Amino acid sequence: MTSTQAVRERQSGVKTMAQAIAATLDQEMARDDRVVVIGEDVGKRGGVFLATDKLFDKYGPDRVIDSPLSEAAIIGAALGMAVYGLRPVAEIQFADYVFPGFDQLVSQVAKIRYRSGGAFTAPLVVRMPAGGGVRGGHHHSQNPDTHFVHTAGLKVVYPSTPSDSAGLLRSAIRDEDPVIVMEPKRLYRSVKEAVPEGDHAVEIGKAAVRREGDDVVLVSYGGSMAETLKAADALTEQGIGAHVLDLRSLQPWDETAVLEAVARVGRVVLVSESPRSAGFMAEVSATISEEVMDSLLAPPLRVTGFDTPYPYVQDREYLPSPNRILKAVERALTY
Amino acid sequence: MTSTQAVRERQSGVKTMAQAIAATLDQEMARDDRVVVIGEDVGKRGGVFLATDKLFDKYGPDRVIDSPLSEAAIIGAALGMAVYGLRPVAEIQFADYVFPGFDQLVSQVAKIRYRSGGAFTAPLVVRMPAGGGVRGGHHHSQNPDTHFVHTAGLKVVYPSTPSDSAGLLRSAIRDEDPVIVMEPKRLYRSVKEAVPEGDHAVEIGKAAVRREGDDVVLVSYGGSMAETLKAADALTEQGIGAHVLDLRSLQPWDETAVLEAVARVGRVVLVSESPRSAGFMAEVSATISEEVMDSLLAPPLRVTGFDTPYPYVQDREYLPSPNRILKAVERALTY
Amino acid sequence: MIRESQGFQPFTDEPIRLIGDGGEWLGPFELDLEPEKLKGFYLDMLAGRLIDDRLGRLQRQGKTSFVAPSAGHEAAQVGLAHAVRKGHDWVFPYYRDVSLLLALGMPVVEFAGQSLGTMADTARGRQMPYHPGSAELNVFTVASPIASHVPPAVGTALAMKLAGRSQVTVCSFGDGATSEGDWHAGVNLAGAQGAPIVFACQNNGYAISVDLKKQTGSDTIAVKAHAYGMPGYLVDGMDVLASFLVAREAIERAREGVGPSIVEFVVYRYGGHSSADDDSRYRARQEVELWRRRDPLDRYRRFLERRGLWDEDAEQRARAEIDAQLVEGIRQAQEAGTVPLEWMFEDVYAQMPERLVRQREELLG
Amino acid sequence: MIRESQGFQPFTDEPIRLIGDGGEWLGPFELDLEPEKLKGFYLDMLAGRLIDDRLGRLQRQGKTSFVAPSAGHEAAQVGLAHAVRKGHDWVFPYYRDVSLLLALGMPVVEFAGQSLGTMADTARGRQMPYHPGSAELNVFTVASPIASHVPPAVGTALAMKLAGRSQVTVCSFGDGATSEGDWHAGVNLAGAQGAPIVFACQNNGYAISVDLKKQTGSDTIAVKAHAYGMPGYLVDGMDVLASFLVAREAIERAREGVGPSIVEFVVYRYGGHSSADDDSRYRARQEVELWRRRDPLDRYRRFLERRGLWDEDAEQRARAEIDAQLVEGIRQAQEAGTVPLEWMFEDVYAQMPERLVRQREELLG
Ligand SMILES: Cc1ncc(C[n+]2csc(CCOP(=O)(O)OP(=O)(O)O)c2C)c(N)n1
Ligand SMILES: Cc1ncc(C[n+]2csc(CCOP(=O)(O)OP(=O)(O)O)c2C)c(N)n1
Ligand SMILES: [Mg+2]
Ligand SMILES: [Mg+2]
Repeated sequence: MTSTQAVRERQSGVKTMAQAIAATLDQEMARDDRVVVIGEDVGKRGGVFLATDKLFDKYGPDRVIDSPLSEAAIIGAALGMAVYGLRPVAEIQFADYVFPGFDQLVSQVAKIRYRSGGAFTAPLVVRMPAGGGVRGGHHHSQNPDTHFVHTAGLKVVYPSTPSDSAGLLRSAIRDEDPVIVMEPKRLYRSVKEAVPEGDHAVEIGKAAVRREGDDVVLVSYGGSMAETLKAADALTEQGIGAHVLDLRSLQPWDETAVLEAVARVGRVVLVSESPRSAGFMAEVSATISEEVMDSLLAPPLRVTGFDTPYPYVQDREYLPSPNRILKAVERALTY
Repeated sequence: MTSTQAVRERQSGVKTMAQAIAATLDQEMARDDRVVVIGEDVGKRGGVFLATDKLFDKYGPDRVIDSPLSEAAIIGAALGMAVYGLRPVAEIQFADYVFPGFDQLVSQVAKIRYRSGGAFTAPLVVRMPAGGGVRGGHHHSQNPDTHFVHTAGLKVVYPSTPSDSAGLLRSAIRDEDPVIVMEPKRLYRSVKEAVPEGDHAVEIGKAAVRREGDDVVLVSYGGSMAETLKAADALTEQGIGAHVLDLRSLQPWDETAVLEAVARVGRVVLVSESPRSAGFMAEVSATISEEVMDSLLAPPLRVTGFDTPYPYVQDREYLPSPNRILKAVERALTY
Repeated sequence: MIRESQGFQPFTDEPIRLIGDGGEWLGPFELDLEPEKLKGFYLDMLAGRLIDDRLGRLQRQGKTSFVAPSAGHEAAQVGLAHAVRKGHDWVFPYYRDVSLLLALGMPVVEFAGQSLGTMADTARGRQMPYHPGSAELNVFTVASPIASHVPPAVGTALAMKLAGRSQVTVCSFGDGATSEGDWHAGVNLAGAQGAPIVFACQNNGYAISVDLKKQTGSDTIAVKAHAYGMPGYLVDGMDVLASFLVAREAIERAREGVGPSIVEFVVYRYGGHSSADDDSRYRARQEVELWRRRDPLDRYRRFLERRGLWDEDAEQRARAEIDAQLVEGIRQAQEAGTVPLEWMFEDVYAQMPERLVRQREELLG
Repeated sequence: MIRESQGFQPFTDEPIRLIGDGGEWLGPFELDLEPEKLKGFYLDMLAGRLIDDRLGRLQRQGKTSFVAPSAGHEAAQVGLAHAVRKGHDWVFPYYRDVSLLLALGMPVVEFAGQSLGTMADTARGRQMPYHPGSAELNVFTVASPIASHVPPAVGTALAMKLAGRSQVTVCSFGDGATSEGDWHAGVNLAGAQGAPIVFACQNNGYAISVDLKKQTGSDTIAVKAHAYGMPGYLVDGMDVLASFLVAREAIERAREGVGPSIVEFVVYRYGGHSSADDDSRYRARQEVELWRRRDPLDRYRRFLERRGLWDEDAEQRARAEIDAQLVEGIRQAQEAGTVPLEWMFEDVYAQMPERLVRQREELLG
């Protein structure tokens, strides 16, 4: 990119996802001095994906805290700060590394409001780059979203665009409850778009319609939106209209948008890169059956990551590809 | 109980679930000196539920290891012992406390075979009392089975009777892969039955038919089997035949048994005390839709724990009751 | 060993002790505390001892499901409570801290209400007994998973650095807790950040049945402070004055910004681990008897008597008065009424999500 | 400081050092090692240094996805490797241990095959580069989650106590790893059980960008051993002889049943954290240059030269020979061919479950 182009893009608010996140954090920290950032390498390093770039210089070591190498310390300290009255945004360097801090999330963060009868609350955010496609092998590619969705007390969002990353992060920071913000790391730098300036917020729990269509509903979120949209475009070329929903939030998820679309269209393919077995899309499938079974012309079909640890050599093949999505659509259409 | 009655029961092999577990551990340790036990208070104390009663006296501190208070140490050490060639059986004092050791399970135990290309394996067992109904509040009542089912590389079993507890534990100890053995703690001492002696093993992955019937299929496992059978008996009295399946294994689960029954009967109610959202029964529901939708006369309906942290005062009301199961059956029958 | 008040040495070989077996003052400095304060320690210890009895009775009657007795731990807990600036500092207790909580000012009706799960429970009946909390007192609600409160405690201390209100966090736990990864993660973060926090360990030599030798390779808990670059004080936790003065020094040190520390209180629990435990499986009766001889109440009563501050008469009156308060608090808690069924669905989130509204309907409708 | 070989002191203020800046021997005892052994150390360090270059080139060409350079760590790793009984003891390495693994005898083609994910990878292409293992060498397969290998390492050591074959486990990690809860859980268990294990920390002062001051409140890692009742040795990890001799003593101590220990090797990494890092964001060039002056290869080369065991000629020959071996190993690894797609579904369980058979079908069919 030439430098004039870069300047023009910056002025017009055109940003990658990583830039949109850093900018949102900056704006929220400027707006509200209760907002603090904590994580590994979030300080001088600006985060290994630069999602906290320049915050350290601007806000100093008390508000941009380079933690020791411990996810339990990060999440637990964020909880303590939130209980005290701050609005911490914790970064887990890779979603795969949330597990050493999983007890803090499940036993403390998710339950503090409940167990204290509302006396203490956890208005905090835990951001984490997630998902595959970066040749990282199974400890840099996993998608633990289902574990969070299954944990009462947590909210979970999973944007797929720079704008939604900014808008959902802002909503998460301002939310009264703990929100897990999953970020599809393979899209961090690959897409740019104009991100609305100012108080742009995206409501947690609302899906976005990415394509309109009457033949099949495609439901996806996060990293897999890219492949889902490719599949939808291929279908358009074949004259098949796909109604594409980007869930954006997984807990709560937009049941209304999904059920209405499925009731209307009768065929649905659910796309997620999380492992299949007891994965989040099983919940969507079960809910569809429970609520609108009579409208179904074909069973809800899942295209997901496989029930293996995330592979290395087959990094791309693990992910739901446009091809696998199209095969499922075909099965749904010809059922 | 009079002491003669007690002696008679012991001789005939009548045991509570906790006794059946202790006896199986004893037999396996006697049979194979690679079998070792590790956990908190498993030594002199014999486990807080006495599931390791008397093992310490018999096998000593090197084979019955009282660990420090750390589930990461327990599960991690079990993995190391398994990799070395032993057959460790780890005890987590309550399933709620598996989370500090969750990283060891997910990152190490579940993936060692895969990431080493089979060079290292993890033939180990992690036992844990799980589930509610004991007035323990949310940190002594949870049912984290879904988290394990969603983790590729783990097997998960969840017996509901003393005999199955013995038989599945034996199979788990002899299995080449890591097996999570969940034990419904509220049934530990409440039921007694004759437990087959000798090499009695129950195959992992096979459901048991607990009642035959043609009107509705009830699928459950673990602690909720008690309520499910009560509901089935109430249905019988009303002249409604319930086909009751006790899954016993959750990963792998007996898809054949479930799909055959559902295809034949057309109506199914899925009962589990795990939280609803993205819980294990969502997987069963989604699979049923995918495989036998055309045979369904009503959607697969779920009766589960609620999407709250496990409560204290409402300890019993949280659990799927016969009443809630019957309401779901009615909905299925009148759909 | 001890230079002066405000000058206790960390890492001593023997626990810091200020009251002798006969109640004599052992300190190398003058004790500078008002008689009322001195008597207050005793009254608070007595309340801790007596409430266990009362709640134990309820438990045996099936009216509550669980008790975690603090008998033997009272001096450490009461000393610690008096070292805290109540309602200003934050306290992260664990389930055995009933004496601590009462001494901090938690009303009996609240503690009992929590144990009974009635409407007197400010936490709305959400947890098993001995798991209270108080927003008013800055007392974080107890959680069962051992040591899981340690990283959050450090989080409040980090927040205090930003807030600049000269507050301190005190985090309390047992010896077994120090083996958990979360304990280490939290204490290490505090050390790295110089957070204003005191880690207060009640070392009673057991985690349920597991004795300290099987728990860790170190001889004391205090010595673990070396790993975090902080001082570790070893205190006789059955000596209320040593407990109070060392805790106060550690807390004020943190308040002044000097840094965090670990205080190990050497104690013993007389009873089983909880009402569910059978301690005869793992420890000899003689051991229990031996420790009972160092009883913190007896020893401190001798101290007070030597100073003319206490006698049998005062004892009888205090016991009667405290017990009456306990009985009255428990009565109020019992009569507060039952927590409604539908509360099960509240406080999961700030706003009840649709899904929970439907689930509530499913159960009630 | 040092009494004699087999008598190093734990908890020294300064790192144990046996070779001076000019290559002079500083030890207070006679060095009792064969010339071939002494030269072997150097050759192994050279191999470690050179393989990073070679794999770095492949990475820049896009042929491999990641490199975690060990330049600056070679002495610690090679010293440690030589202290191990190869194929008898167990080793739990971390991703920066390439010099350790080559010195333990891992063939270049295996290491390179793992990095390239070809058929030369004994682990079947399952992990990102720098994550090898070897059943033959008792080298546990590297896992990315920091410190997650520590509890399993202790598990093997506990198993060894039962097996009675006089084995020892060595567990290797960086300074940052010591902050993880799993690290503490594992080390504490070893201390409590007296397991035959040595915890070997390569302290390079950084965990990616986080320096030791932000990592922990303690001045050294060695001192953390106090928390577990074990000795902690502080060693100059850029001195291969000190590294070897102290590691050997710690390992033999464990073998004899005396107990576990921590050995801290003070090192520095010259390169970025990995091929994905930009270290100019968090450290000054001068700092890197300062540490380079203590280069473990240069210093040890002077030691060998003083003893007449090395010269420029030997250097040239060794470099050429090693580099040729590396080139050949890498070539073999590259030419071994591609891992088949369907291997993605294997080794999840001993037997492929139905569900995975169907999923394989879904992808391939
Ligand atoms: C994470 C976790 N693991 C296990 C338990 C079960 N448990 C409850 S109390 C206890 C022992 C605690 O001992 P210690 O910390 O010494 O405190 P004490 O009870 O002796 O005061 C155990 C193992 C738990 N509550 N949490
Ligand atoms: C549990 C976990 N959290 C975070 C990371 C990301 N990460 C990879 S290496 C590293 C730093 C490790 O530093 P150190 O232990 O000092 O080893 P060094 O790289 O300096 O040799 C981090 C934070 C990880 N791999 N695992
Ligand atoms: Mg204790
Ligand atoms: Mg380092």
